Amino acid sequence: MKEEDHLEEKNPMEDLLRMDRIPHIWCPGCGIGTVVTSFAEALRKSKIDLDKTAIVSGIGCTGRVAGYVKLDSFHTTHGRAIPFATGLKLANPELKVIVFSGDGDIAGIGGNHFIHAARRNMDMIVICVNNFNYAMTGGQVAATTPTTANASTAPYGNYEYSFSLPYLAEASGATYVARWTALHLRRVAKSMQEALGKRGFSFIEVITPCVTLYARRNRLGDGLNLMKYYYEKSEIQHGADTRTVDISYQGKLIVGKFVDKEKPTFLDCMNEHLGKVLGDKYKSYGVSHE
Amino acid sequence: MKEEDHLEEKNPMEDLLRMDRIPHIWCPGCGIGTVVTSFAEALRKSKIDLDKTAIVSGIGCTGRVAGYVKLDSFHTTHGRAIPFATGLKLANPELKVIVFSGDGDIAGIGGNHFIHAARRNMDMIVICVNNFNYAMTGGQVAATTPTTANASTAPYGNYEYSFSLPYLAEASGATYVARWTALHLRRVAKSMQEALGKRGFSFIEVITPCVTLYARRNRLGDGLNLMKYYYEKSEIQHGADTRTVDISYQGKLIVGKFVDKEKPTFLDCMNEHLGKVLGDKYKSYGVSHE
Amino acid sequence: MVYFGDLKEKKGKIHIDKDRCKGCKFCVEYCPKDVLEMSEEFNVKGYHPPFIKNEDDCLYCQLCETICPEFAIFVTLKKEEEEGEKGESRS
Amino acid sequence: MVYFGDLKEKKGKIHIDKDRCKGCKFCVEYCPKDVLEMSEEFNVKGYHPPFIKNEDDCLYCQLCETICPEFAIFVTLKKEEEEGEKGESRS
Amino acid sequence: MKKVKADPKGVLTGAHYLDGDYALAEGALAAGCRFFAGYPITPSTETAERFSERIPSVGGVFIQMEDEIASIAALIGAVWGGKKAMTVTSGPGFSLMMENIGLACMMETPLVIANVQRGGPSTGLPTLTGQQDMMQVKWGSHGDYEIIALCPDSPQECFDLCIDAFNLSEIYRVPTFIMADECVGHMHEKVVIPPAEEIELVERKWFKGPKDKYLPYKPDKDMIPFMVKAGDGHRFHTTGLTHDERGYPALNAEFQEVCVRHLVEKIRMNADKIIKLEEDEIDNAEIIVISYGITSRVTTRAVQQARKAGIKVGTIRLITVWPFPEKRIKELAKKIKAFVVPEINYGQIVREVERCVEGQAPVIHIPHCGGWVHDPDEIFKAIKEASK
Amino acid sequence: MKKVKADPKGVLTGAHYLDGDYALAEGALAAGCRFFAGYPITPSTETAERFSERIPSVGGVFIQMEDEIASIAALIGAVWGGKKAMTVTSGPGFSLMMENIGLACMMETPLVIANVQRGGPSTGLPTLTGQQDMMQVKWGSHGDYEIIALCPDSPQECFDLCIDAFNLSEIYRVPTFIMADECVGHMHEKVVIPPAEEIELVERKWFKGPKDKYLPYKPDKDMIPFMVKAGDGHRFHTTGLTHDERGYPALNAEFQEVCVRHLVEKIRMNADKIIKLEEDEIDNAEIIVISYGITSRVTTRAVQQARKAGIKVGTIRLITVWPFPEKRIKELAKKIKAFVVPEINYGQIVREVERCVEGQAPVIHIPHCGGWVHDPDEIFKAIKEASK
Amino acid sequence: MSEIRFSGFGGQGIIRCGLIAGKALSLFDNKQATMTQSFGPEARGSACSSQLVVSDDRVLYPYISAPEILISMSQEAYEKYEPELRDDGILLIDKDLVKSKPSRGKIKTYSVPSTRFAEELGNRIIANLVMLGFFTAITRIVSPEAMKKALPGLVPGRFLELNKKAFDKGYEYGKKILTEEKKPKKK
Amino acid sequence: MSEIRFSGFGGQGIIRCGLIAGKALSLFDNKQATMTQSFGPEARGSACSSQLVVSDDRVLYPYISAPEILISMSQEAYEKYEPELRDDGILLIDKDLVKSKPSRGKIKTYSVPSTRFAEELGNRIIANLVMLGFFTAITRIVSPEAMKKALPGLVPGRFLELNKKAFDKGYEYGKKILTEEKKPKKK
Ligand SMILES: Cc1ncc(C[n+]2csc(CCOP(=O)(O)OP(=O)(O)O)c2C)c(N)n1
Ligand SMILES: Cc1ncc(C[n+]2csc(CCOP(=O)(O)OP(=O)(O)O)c2C)c(N)n1
Ligand code: SF4
Ligand code: SF4
Ligand code: SF4
Ligand code: SF4
Ligand code: SF4
Ligand code: SF4
Ligand SMILES: [Mg+2]
Ligand SMILES: [Mg+2]
Repeated sequence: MKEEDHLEEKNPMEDLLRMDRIPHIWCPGCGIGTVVTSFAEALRKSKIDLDKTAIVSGIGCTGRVAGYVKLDSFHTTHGRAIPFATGLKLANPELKVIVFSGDGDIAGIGGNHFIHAARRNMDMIVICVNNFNYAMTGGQVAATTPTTANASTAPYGNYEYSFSLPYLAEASGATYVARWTALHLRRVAKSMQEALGKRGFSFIEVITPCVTLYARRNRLGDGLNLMKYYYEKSEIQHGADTRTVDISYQGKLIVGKFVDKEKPTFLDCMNEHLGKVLGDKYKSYGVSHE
Repeated sequence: MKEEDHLEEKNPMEDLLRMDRIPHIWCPGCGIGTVVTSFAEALRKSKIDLDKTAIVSGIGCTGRVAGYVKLDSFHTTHGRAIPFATGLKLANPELKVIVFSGDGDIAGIGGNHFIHAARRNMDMIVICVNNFNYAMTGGQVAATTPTTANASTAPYGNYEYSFSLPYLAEASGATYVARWTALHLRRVAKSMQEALGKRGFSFIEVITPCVTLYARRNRLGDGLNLMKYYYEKSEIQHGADTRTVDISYQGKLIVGKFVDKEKPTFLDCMNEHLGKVLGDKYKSYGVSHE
Repeated sequence: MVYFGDLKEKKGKIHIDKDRCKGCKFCVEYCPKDVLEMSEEFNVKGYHPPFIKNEDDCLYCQLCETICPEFAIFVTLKKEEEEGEKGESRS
Repeated sequence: MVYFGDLKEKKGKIHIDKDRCKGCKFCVEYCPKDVLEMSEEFNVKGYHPPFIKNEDDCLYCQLCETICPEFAIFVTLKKEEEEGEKGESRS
Repeated sequence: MKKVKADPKGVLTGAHYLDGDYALAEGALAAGCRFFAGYPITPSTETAERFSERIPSVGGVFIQMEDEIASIAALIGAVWGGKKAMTVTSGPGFSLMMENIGLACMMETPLVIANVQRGGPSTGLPTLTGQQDMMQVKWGSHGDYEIIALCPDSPQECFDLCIDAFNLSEIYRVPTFIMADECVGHMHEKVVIPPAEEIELVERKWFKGPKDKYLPYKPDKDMIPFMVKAGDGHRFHTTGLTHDERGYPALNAEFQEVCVRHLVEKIRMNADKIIKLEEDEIDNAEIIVISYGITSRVTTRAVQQARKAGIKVGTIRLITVWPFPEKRIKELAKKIKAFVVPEINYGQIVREVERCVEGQAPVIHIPHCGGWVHDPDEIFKAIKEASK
Repeated sequence: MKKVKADPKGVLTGAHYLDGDYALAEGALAAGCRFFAGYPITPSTETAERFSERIPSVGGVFIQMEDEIASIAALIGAVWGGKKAMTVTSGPGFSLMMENIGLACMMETPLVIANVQRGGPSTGLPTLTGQQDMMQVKWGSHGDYEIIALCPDSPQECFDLCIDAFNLSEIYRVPTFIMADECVGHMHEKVVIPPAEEIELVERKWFKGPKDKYLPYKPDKDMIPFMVKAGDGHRFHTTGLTHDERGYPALNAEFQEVCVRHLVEKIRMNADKIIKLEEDEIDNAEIIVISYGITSRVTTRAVQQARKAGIKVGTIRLITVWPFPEKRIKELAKKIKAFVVPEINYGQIVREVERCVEGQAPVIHIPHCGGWVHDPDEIFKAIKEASK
Repeated sequence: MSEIRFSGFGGQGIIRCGLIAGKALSLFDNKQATMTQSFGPEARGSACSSQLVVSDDRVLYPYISAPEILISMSQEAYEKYEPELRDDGILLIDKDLVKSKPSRGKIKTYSVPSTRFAEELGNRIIANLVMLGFFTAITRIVSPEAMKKALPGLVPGRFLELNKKAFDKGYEYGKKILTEEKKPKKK
Repeated sequence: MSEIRFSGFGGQGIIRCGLIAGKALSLFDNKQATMTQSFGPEARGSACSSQLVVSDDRVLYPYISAPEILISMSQEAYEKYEPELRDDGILLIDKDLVKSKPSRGKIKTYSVPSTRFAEELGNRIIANLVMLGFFTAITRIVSPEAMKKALPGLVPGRFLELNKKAFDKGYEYGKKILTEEKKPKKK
């Protein structure tokens, strides 16, 4: 309490984060916290009503994000953040719903929900922190681990092909798709802000250092090294064809905003279609009648 | 028994089908049986060792296929044919493994396994009978139901977007992707034969009439009408960009072989990679050493 | 009961297991030579199976065999000609 | 314990909560004006937090605030200037 | 507990000829359920079909999800979004829901799940009846928890218990299950739906205090914490991890004791209030037949026979199966010559009976493999045997 | 039952300092397991990690699947492909596996699943111990079935029981479970791995008859049908539906009775052969403490204390928890003053004890919420209380 | 208590027969009627049936074992279900689609050209309604008024009148047969 | 029976200390040693510890409650765990990283500049081995031979010699301290 007296102004994060839970659990040098600050910046700049904004996470290091962000926040089960968010959004359409979770959570166990929510153009923003491994459980290989990279369950190096998440997202129907590295601070925030200002299924992949596991096992140095490394390997190609943006172990990282289009959301479609078929009998759902 | 005496030669299907289980459960006019005959033709023509060929189905009308084909055959759980087949193939790499199942099974509940098996380029052939609905359970809406088409859980017409399965398959990593209608008898068989002659993850979608549910509910006539209808709506575009082949309710059906490329399979990658890293200590798996 | 066409010596033979038939008409409709026709008679299941109207025209293309969803028709060939891509016009 | 730089009247002020710091050096490394530097001192957690080397150079771009994964630095501005896209050069 | 009248919009007042599945959908709509997420599976799909048909005119959402896991996850989300929500399934889908049923318990989320049971295990007998998931509903998810499970014996009761289920789930903030069976789910009978004003509903236990004072897991006097919905400015947190009353993760044995004991005790300590039994001629019974669901109807026929034969038989129909009526069974065990327990499985609820009877009287199980109901004669014979 | 010696390739003979998870992997390799499909989850992941490290030099496949459902499905496939196969998981993953555990039961597929239990429900206490899935392993999938479940109390026993589990699964063609707990899974102790020739394995019950005469579900004299693998020319069929001995769907009550009763009886009727208990000073015990897993070690300390205090305490350690040793408990119930049952849950296996004791003696449960083990004093106090 | 089975093949509206009769009895004739049907793949494309158990009190056993009334609209269904009909039961068949064997015991057989009548009325699809009318007349287990009241909601609104017509056709035909049956006695 | 806790912060090789000592005791010194550690997010980046319960017989209670030996390689760990140390326990600390309070009861405190020694040997990372050597010398609970035999497999092969050197360094330092401790008595 006394320390607070010294502060002439309060940390602007205080409105956005649960300061009573800081320090967070993330390792020194982990990039997840940085993605969260970008998110906080996006929230602030977008000027959306934070009381009407909800965040849903699955399980994982990244999955802990929901616990630190001072919104209505849900820490669900591994892989199920998206269907949880679907229910949340449909039950209360006035909410802005953000799913913030890890690559394993969203594209590993949760892959089916990911593609189906994208297909439905469910109105939500999915922020996926891709640290190329299952960090929370100790650095196992993931569907995003670049081929040849080391992981605890790929002790001789990964020999599986990895997903290109932007490609998968677009093929499934996402209307906004972007990829950045965590160090693209402002661009990450800007993408998030754009997505917050849009309706439909938005997907933002943020390549982020996992210093304790991925970096250590692959001898990629500390968090700072890896932050820098990803950044330096990146090349901005806005509007790049998502078929061309796959990631190889030490290769170039194509980043940028790849897709940004308009398409009616699930609820738009439902209301429009039922309105057309049922006529006046049907009252648009989620549009305030009261 | 007596009837058999009248036959001078036996039904060539007898080697390939479990005739003791015929009549099958499919409705009069259902196209699944026709896809099976095309498959039988492909099996016959490909001259592969049928004792080393296994078929795996999930649950659904199409899921019953495994029960009628006289191969080592597995009728698993809904959506899990692909991971089951993965285990089967990896345990006994000399097997040719075919997954034969419905659209709901493969792209609905089983979607995650589908994209991950494609990602791994798991050596198997996935034949998906797309009848645009969940038939076995009574004609519910599916992830493949064209927008506006009717289904028992979309009683006023479907207002969701539907997957374009070839696009999804390619984006996930499939090395062979084709689509036909059931009436493209020989082309279906030929695609299957091509896939049987290939290694890697092959995906063949066959648009097939469900006469009892989809056709009836959408007033599309009987099985014959629908067979014809799909066929007539189809347009062969070999090598078409899979991004352009989505299906709309009464629209054109783009069919053809869209993707056909070579890429090491999961086991190829494993053997090559471990061989490289571990050197002589490592003995290639699934390659006969005995 | 198995039904099959008349047995004049031909390049092959069409076999119809009429009790297997569920009367979908696929074979009749898609036979390129109009060899088959639906009969008036009912089979044990209560469906009208096809009968062979004019086997003389038959190409033994086996399309009827491949299209029949009930495995109720098959065509046997005198010589081993199954390899060709007959009936491709239809497919 | 909260640490902050010297309080000369400036466009803004950098606040460092040094006990929150986990010593990742992100802020030091990416400050465009080299305002920050890691100190030798340990914080309660046993990490070296940064200190403000020369606030005079500070642009108040808030990059340090956005990059800090521990929410340990923040910058307050005299005028409401948060709207701009400062520090974009880095992103 | 605040009681309110049903919203007439959802209530199809009148006499109808419905099967159990349809009646479940009507019950849900009458109970104010406005969100349904599901995945087709025989023999429960008709509930989803009817809901999808009716909801556009009532106002709400039906969504067919990509699988059962997504369905239950969406349900939990929807409840935290402020709606009453339901799903239906059968064995295979029920098994898939297990993990997220645990989440619903941990987050103390009121919702209703109906399992229209078919023959198992695995795909089993998809279209035929069974009562084989009765232990699963209590034990199928990992960890310690308690739930409420009700068993309807008719389409009418599918309607009635669906309303009860919603009410109980709201009172105790607990997932509540309707363990129907294919026979009841697929039989058509007369179902009378009362006028809305005769349907009493329990309103969600809304938190009315200041926005920043909300503690999602602080038990109220009645043990049950208050609820809010997302979007109301409370900025609350909830997690499937062991948590404190703020809903923050608290990962040690101390908080585990508080958090999980609460989940268990809020049901165990209120068991008497929750449990609903239908007892018949218990008072001077020598034999008591305990049954539930469709089996209790078949039992009644056997019992009529037995009574005609002069045997003093009482019956207990378990409307609530979980929490199990331990106290009542223990009480009766002392007075009774034998218990007879027919159920369509190889011995599930009978184990609870055995446990509670504590050897005071023989417990005779009449198993049935599933796919059909018991032959009343078989039950009659067992009663006769027991009465000797 | 054909017994063979272990293949030396997989056996890391010698003394090692291993945790329970690693020991499980070594047990599997020694038992001839050559296929592992899994998905990471604390506190079981180390088993997968070790298997992935060891298998390339042994010959076999490790694959990390996209989730636990895929893992268990792949396992079943791999077994039908001819391999011995295993997976490990913990609560949340275990819940997800439930549907396909039913498939494994229905297809009578021998395989081994280890659940290294952590605190639940839901995500609960991911890194801390629990014994809360003990009923789930028996009841977690829909429908009637029986399984075998073993509980190791040390890394050494993780190794030993893993071999037993593979053997039992092959003998009875049934999924067999190792219900470890985080404490045992994560503790390092000395593990002695014997030479391969001292490890006795049960060979799969291979069918040797003519190719077209194979009936996958025709029980042999010992009730257990023969197995084949895909690729050997039998062209067999198997399904999760109720089936006849050919493995063809047979969807009616008659076949359900044959098919499912068989699944249940092959275990129930062989229970005496399957069950392994460790009994200590039972003969003139007044109090018997029943426990399993890590709790039995803590119990031993309490029992030592009690014996010092002059109380006649015997112990039963349940090495096999399922099938539950009904007969033995019933037998002892008559002679004993009281049973004490400590377990790290709010009452699971104690219910079985209660059921079997049939009121012949009080059964005192010592619950523990999870996240830690019992304080031996607590157990001692309960023993003292019981002995009064 | 009565047990009734409607049978035929898929697409003939056999389930609907059970539904209409069950609804009529339950809602308008003060009876308790439980209707069940066979589901599943087995039910596809082959014999199809719906069963009614009718009682003044609550129906306890939901399935039928020995119906006293069997309605068969296809040969296959007839072959399959005839054996279970009670010795003193009533058999109603479609004259053109079912060839019945000489009846056993005291079974009374009545036939109606329901499909032909339906075709005459313009649509085969309403053969089931002709049969229901016939059934109502012959068995007198349910009142014709109740049956007609039961139709709305169970037949498409635009076909309601046609369905009623079909019902009447069958009903009248049944009445006639009954009268004729009595006539011979006079002789 | 003894209870031992190694503590420090993540990355110092604290778990490895437990593993090496446990292995040495269990495999080469004929003791039974059960090693446990804290897992979980809580263990990240802050105090980290591994525990050993050592006994001639089977270890029954796997956790420690009142260790007689506490090794602390960070201030935070020291602050956290010191209170649980037995009144007659032994405390081993890194001289440079931990500032200990005046010791309570009969606790004996020994300190070693393990990190400094390790740096002198060329790598901070082996400070834990220095500490282990020191621990071995001071506590005499495990033999130095056993400890060295335990190293292979637990430290990277190419660093084996370096690790041994670090161990020796700590061990010698401990020996010296003990001798010195005796010396004053002579005075
Ligand atoms: C059903 C289930 N399976 C497995 C786990 C264990 N688990 C927790 S987090 C995690 C992986 C997280 O990886 P990712 O989503 O990439 O997040 P990260 O930790 O890398 O940020 C896993 C497998 C779980 N909690 N639930
Ligand atoms: C876990 C689970 N959920 C639901 C079902 C019910 N079910 C059986 S088949 C099926 C749909 C089949 O649809 P599709 O795969 O398209 O096959 P089709 O019948 O159309 O050929 C469903 C939902 C099931 N068996 N298991
Ligand atoms: S383990 Fe990796 S992802 Fe997780 S907090 Fe540490 S650095 Fe970040
Ligand atoms: S329901 Fe449809 S898909 Fe299924 S068998 Fe009948 S026609 Fe074919
Ligand atoms: S073989 Fe060809 S031509 Fe002959 S009947 Fe069949 S389809 Fe017609
Ligand atoms: S295709 Fe087969 S089922 Fe169809 S009409 Fe011809 S013979 Fe009959
Ligand atoms: S505000 Fe900008 S210039 Fe100033 S210290 Fe921070 S990063 Fe450096
Ligand atoms: S970025 Fe934050 S945590 Fe990192 S050194 Fe700077 S103040 Fe410390
Ligand atoms: Mg990750
Ligand atoms: Mg389908």
